[in-house]
Amino acid sequence: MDSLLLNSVYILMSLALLVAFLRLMKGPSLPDRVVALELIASIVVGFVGVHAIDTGVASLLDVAIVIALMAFLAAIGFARFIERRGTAND
Amino acid sequence: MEVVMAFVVATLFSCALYMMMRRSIVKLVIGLILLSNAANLLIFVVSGLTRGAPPLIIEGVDPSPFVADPLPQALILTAIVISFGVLAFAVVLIRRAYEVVKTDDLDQMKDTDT
Amino acid sequence: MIEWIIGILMVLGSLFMLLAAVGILRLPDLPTRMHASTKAGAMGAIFIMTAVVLHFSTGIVLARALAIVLFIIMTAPIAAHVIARAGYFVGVPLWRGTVKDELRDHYDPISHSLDHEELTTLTAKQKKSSS
Amino acid sequence: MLLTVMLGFVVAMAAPWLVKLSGRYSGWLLALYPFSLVVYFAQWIPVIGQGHSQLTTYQWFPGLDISLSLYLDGLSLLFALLISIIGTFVLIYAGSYLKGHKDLGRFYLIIIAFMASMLGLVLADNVITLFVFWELTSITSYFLIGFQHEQASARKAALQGLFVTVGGGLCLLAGFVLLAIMGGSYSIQGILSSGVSLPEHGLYGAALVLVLLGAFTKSAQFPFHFWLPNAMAAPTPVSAFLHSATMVKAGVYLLARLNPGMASDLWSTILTSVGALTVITAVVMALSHRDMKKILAYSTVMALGTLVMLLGIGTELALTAFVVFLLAHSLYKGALFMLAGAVDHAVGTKDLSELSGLRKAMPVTALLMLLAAMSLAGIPPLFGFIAKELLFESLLQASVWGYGLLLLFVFSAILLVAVAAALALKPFYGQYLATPKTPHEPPVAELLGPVVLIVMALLLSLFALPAQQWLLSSSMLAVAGYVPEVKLALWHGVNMPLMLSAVSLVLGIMLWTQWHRVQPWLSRVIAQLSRFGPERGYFKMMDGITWSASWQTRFLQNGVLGLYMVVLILSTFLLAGYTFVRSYGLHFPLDVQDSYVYEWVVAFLLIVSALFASTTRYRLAAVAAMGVLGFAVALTFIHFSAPDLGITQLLVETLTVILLVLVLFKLPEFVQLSSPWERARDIVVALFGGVVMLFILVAAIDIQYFDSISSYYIDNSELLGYGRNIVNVILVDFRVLDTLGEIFVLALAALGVLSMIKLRAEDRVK
Amino acid sequence: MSGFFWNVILALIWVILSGSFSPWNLFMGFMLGYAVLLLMQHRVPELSAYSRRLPRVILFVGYFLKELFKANLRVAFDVVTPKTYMQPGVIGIPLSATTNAEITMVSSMISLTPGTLSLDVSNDRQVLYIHAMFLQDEAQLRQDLKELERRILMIMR
Amino acid sequence: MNVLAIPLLIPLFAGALSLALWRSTRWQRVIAVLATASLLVSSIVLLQAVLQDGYVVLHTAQWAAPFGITLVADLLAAIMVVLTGIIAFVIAIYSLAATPAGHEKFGYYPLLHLLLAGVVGSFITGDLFNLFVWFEVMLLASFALLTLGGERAQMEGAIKYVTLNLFSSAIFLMAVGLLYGMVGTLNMADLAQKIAQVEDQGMITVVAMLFLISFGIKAAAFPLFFWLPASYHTPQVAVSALFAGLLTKVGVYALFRVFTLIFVHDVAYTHTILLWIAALTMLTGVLGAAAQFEFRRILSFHIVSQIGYMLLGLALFTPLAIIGGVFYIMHHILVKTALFLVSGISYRLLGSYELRDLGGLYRKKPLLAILFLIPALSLAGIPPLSGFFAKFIVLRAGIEAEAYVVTGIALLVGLLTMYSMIKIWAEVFWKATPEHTHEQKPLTDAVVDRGHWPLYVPIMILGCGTLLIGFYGQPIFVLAEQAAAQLLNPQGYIDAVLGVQP
Amino acid sequence: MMNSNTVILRTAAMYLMPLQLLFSIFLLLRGHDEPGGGFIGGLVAAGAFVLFAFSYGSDALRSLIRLDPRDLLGAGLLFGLASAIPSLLRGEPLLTAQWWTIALPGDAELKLSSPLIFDIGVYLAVVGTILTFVIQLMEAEHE
Ligand code: NA
Ligand code: NA
Repeated sequence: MDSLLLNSVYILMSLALLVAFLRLMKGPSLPDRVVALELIASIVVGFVGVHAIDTGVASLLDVAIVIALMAFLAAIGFARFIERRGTAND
Repeated sequence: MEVVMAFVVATLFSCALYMMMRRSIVKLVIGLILLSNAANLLIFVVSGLTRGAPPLIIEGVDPSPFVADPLPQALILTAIVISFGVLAFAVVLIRRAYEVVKTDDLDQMKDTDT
Repeated sequence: MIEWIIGILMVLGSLFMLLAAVGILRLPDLPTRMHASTKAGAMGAIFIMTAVVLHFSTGIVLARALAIVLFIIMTAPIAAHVIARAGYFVGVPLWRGTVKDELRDHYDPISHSLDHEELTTLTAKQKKSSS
Repeated sequence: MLLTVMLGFVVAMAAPWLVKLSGRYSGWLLALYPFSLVVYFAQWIPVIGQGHSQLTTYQWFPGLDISLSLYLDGLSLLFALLISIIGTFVLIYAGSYLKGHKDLGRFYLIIIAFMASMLGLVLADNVITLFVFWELTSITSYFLIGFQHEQASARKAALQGLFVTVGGGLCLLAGFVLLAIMGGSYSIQGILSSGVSLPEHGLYGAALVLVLLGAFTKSAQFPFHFWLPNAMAAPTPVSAFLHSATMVKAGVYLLARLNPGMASDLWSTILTSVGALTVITAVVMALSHRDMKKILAYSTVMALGTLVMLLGIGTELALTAFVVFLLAHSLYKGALFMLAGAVDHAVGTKDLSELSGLRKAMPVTALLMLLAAMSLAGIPPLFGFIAKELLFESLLQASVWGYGLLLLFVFSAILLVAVAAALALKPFYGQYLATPKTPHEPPVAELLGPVVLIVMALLLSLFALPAQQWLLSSSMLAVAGYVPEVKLALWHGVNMPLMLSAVSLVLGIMLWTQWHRVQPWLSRVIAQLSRFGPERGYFKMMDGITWSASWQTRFLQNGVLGLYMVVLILSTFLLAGYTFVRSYGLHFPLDVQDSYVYEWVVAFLLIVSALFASTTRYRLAAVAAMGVLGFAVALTFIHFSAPDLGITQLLVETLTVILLVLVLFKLPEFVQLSSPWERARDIVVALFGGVVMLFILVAAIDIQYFDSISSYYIDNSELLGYGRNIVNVILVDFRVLDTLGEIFVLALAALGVLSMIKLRAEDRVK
Repeated sequence: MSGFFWNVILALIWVILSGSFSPWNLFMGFMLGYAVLLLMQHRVPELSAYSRRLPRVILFVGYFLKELFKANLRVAFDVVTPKTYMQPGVIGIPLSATTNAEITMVSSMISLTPGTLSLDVSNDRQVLYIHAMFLQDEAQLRQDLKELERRILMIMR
Repeated sequence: MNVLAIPLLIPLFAGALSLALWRSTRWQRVIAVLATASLLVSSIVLLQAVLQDGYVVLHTAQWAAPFGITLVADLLAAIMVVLTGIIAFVIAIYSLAATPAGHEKFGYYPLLHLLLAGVVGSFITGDLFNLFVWFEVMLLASFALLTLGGERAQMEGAIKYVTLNLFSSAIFLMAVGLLYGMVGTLNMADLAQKIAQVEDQGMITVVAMLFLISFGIKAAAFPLFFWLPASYHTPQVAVSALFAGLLTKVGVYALFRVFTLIFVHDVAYTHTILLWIAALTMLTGVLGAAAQFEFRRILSFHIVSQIGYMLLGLALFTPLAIIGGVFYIMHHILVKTALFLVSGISYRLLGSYELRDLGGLYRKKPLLAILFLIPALSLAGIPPLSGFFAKFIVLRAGIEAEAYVVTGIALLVGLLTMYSMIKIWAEVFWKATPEHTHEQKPLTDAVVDRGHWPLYVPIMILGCGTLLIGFYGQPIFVLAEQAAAQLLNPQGYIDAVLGVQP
Repeated sequence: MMNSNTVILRTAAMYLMPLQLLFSIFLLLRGHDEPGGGFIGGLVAAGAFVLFAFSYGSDALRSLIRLDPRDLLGAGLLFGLASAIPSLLRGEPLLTAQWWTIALPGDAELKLSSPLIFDIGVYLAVVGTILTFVIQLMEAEHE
């Protein structure tokens, strides 16, 4: 795989990570942060996919499966907290 | 890259220490999480970083000697799980402490010392 | 040829992810941000997984990639739903350019119960049962 | 011989039971033990008197050169006899004195154990064995002094005695070890006969000071004298025993025992001056008190000072005087204590100012008291007189100290006569004063001891020369290392010592006539002076311990976790950092060549998320940031070839967020608690820790002394472990024990959580 | 669901019989099983719905991907361009879906379609409240969403 | 070979079984007594085997060292295991009468067993990372035991205990990682062998300092001990006793292990630091105790101070000093456990640990008084009890090594120790029972009354132990001597683990 | 009481949980050769139960699994220890791996091993632990 291409893909996704994290820092409400966290999880899935292509290690995809299947639990936990606590800024 | 990661480890470590000196028990717990992450990363970094060669043997192929060192990975895995257990205990502890002491200020919790 | 397709797919995927990220950064309120993140994130993952399948072109990888896409499609909207709902109910403010809010009068901010009947009847019922 | 000592402990153990069994005759029954000792040791007199000695050794702790070796020579025989004779009568006396007391059994237990310990002390040849018995006498006397333990004063006095003697004892122990190193042996005889000149050894000074501290505290030398009078809180039989022949003489015994090897100019100087100071202090104090037992106690202190001083002077005459005075004092002091106790017992007070005219009711007591006091005052024909004569004579000869000491002693003799008169005359003559109890003659058991002791004092002075031949000269041999030529006799003709005696007698009687004026005046003066006295020092020291203890506790163990962490972090990284700079230098190989931009980005994300988590005002934002951190760590793991770690990290991370969210639900929001100063301090400390860690880590990255053992795992994972995921094979096969431990950790965490949530303190209240 | 169940059983039997566990073989078994079920559907009425569903699913996936891509671009356009075109708002859509599974499916698909986001279902499950990004033409939006729901219900029922 | 595995397997099995049988506290009690008794027996068998062969080595899962985890017992380890067995057994018996029903219901016995497993594992493992794992097992069991009951003081104490110990664990983990990064192995014998070949020891010493700190925290050395006085007096007394006797010794043991086996190349530096740590530990601990007026707090501070003596033995690093350290550990485990158990009985009788509320027990409970005096005087170093000889050996070693200042401190500390013990004696036993104490109801309702013998018998056993060491100490001394000889000759250990190359 | 469990979440959970559980067993079984194993599998399974608990409540989870988490824990630990027993019975060092191949009819064979038993123990212990955490914390919320 062309390394320039791969690198630019990596860089795009890294940028995405940073931008998403910026939202997480800015908030302003907790749901905003959670949305950012969810997005970061998705980006990590992409990262893993590209990485699998980069290294030729298909087993890495299992990591992506786990994220795809499990990462949303955190969001559910946050949502549950927000609803029960009744405030979006905590 | 190891040196870059060393800076990461040091930052995580500093943050962990800082949070462990706070008076709020919740911050203390965050400090504990940071601390275990720092320790795990330290082991990972100090035993050398290898790109793109996980310690998996492909069926029917002789193992490559250039795969990443599997031993520290096993150690870190153990450490991650252990610190997860410890952390779970710690968070419930602070919750219970808050329940009985009615404050999350650690400076209000010095009856047992003085 | 296939290399090129893979490359394009990867770039598209990563662009979608960046798009999602920029979206949540730039868009003005929680629901609109979620529009960007949920879809574009999923879209990006789909593109990249397609690239992965083409790159490895084995059955196992296909199965795995399919699983990934399927799981994302299953979980992302659920997560989006619970967060959006929670955010709405606890009063995360909507953008001032919001043109319409049909839900406003249909939910009870205390019990988070929600009905398309008039809320007044609901609260009346509640008052009755509580007294 | 060992049996004599061990039997004592057995009898002691059995004592409570025997007391129950024998009822009111328990004193007589138990006295059989010391009495049989008297018989046993008396048998040795002919042998030992010839200048022979007997060493028996039993193995105890050969690894530490500790043996139960007992050494019988003139000195130890003299002491053994005193202990067993006085012990016999003390036990009989106690049976009467404490008749019907509910703790009589325990009392006998302790006092017999004390007796046996004392016996062991004087017989021991091994320094450590000696020390064992030494400490045993301290601890048993603690229990004796604190016998009336429900009174705070008794507890306090007991603690004081124990603290001083054990403190000295510990010095002694160190001194013994030094002595053993110097002499190459843990046997006293071995040290003394090692041929090494101890005073010329480099450790001599330290050893001397340490041993003297031990001896002085035990023998109540100035400035440690204060504990002894306070120890009068004990029942009288105890005082009689403790202060006549035993406990307090242990220090003197030790000095005498070591005299042949340890004597030097330094030794002389210290002993003489400390002894003299003790004497003068004690005499003045004795005169200032009205309580009979206190008076006796101070006179004991004075006697001890005298003995120490005589050892210090160290001339032939002085050493002879030492042995004689030792014996004389034991006899009369034992008698005096028992008599004072008997009076107290009979009339209910021992305050001299309340006692008068008891002669009619208690004639025998009065007579005995008079005789014993005569011995105390050094009036012929009692043995005390011979001692006093020798004392003056040796002082007259002492070249070093000249007449200063003599003057001092004449002065103290005057005071002593006054004291003796006060004891013997004040209670019995003059107008009868009403007392709490109707005075009556004490029972036989309480008078038997004084009678025998006074008779002995008489006989010894009348038959001084035979006594010297049988017993005393062999004691002198032990103390001096040679047999002194001095011949003991009651009558030496009119000479200077006699003159001095006479003078002191006359002046003493005169002083006594003014006792009712002098005593209160002195008492007031002493009260003023004692604000600066050593006892004050003791209390100051105790307060100091408590104060510094609580200060230290407030300072160190202050309960503030943040400060604990500060101390811990600083200790860790000052130590590590210093060691790093000291042994490795300040290298910092900054090699970042081999890295990609996106790796930098992930690293940056790690750093930023950690910083954000540590600074955000919103706790859930911190949790979310921890989530991002977890993802970034997972990404790092995945990127650097650790998929299993990546997966685990992701899952653990997700579950951690869930746990935090569940828990934080019940907790309050973040508030700023610490002051800006505290935050600044913590930032500096945390940064310091991080920087040191950074240096160490970077250095370690650069170092690889040996190849990792991992190639073995890589080669054999599939071959021998039948698995292609090497990490998993390590986890479940190569290092399965780690993993086993790990699931137990999880189970324990679960149990802990379960109990914390379910088991409520409230439930217990219900 | 029994049709799918039988299909899986048949695929597994195929795998066991052929002795190869590879995914391709499993897929093969699945296809063959589907063919067998297709043959049997006239005799066994319970299976009829199953065999018809497969082509509908494939059609739906195609439709969905198209919608997804199309609307994504619209959102993207609004995100990357400085000017804001959107007119967001919350509207209630009456539901034709009745079972839990149907409602969940519909709401999920709506969430996945760009420009719309399911917020919640009313307690009586009659109305689905959604947040829409482009309410310029609300009627058209409602129509599109009903079309989506119709297609979903077609494969679910 | 498996004599080495049995003492580890017994508590592990007992713990798992007790946990699985969580519905029946009666079975758990039966298992507790049986398991600890068999632990004791198996530990003695192990000691026997070690005495016979010098070292007992077990390569778990049949992987040769240094690739698998090797369990290894030298004499010190075997001695520690035997002591664990003794303490386990007496605590199990004591617990029968002292454990509140709620505690039994919520995992007291499994926690007890697993704590023991962690302790035994720490003693017999020959692998540095495995040591970390057993430390964590022990630590979490102790966390849970510490908080069992959920009272306010327990929570406050536990937060400090947990935080500071986790800091220690993290430092330990990092140090293991650094060492692995540099030397590439985890087996302690292998590490020792390889480190000996390293020329520039600089970084090794740095890592050694991290181990020193980490184990120093576990051992409660100065100035790292804060967690101990903050927490040890808060849990149920059998737990306190178990902690007091065993837990800190594991830290001491670990220090002994690594600073005799692995980090012995810069002794002049490392052990000098240890020496001053030891001295300050003794001093601060004993002063801390002097400021306390609560039974268990006094005892807790004394643990700190006694740890100083043990470290002194290691720091002086002469044969006699090491003997002294080992001897001290043996003595202290018995004595300190006994004292805590006594405090539990006095609490049971009078409902308080505060000295001002206690009193009169000398008259009421003479047996208890004796059972207190033996360990208390032993702790104070009064001859001929075990503590005297322990102290004497260290003292003699100190003087022979010409470490006069530290030895002087040790002596002073001895005096102050006696002061504390006497304070307790005077207040709890001699003083008359205070009036207001009678108004307090003893807090016995939560404890199922199973008679008093389970409370007294353990203390008697421990008391006999200390008397035995005192009066018949030579065999114990010889044992310590042999253990010290092994410690000072690490090559034997290395050969035993790695197999001697022909 | 707040109505925070929605139809949508509940229904999704009903479909997702079996998937996750299945996947967890998959991870467990093939962990010896590919990424996965007892821990990872156990964590995924625990996640599945957490999802269920969040959707239906902790009581529903309790009645779903019927066992107390402590039973799972105890079973997990005993499984883990049980993998040590065969080696002891055969007189080999503690925890030595044992491999048994059971021939099935036809060419197929079933490979069983003590590491697998151990991994199952790990799986159960992890599930039991996390269930304990979550159930306890959720039950404590109501106080
Ligand atoms: Na390295
Ligand atoms: Na390296």
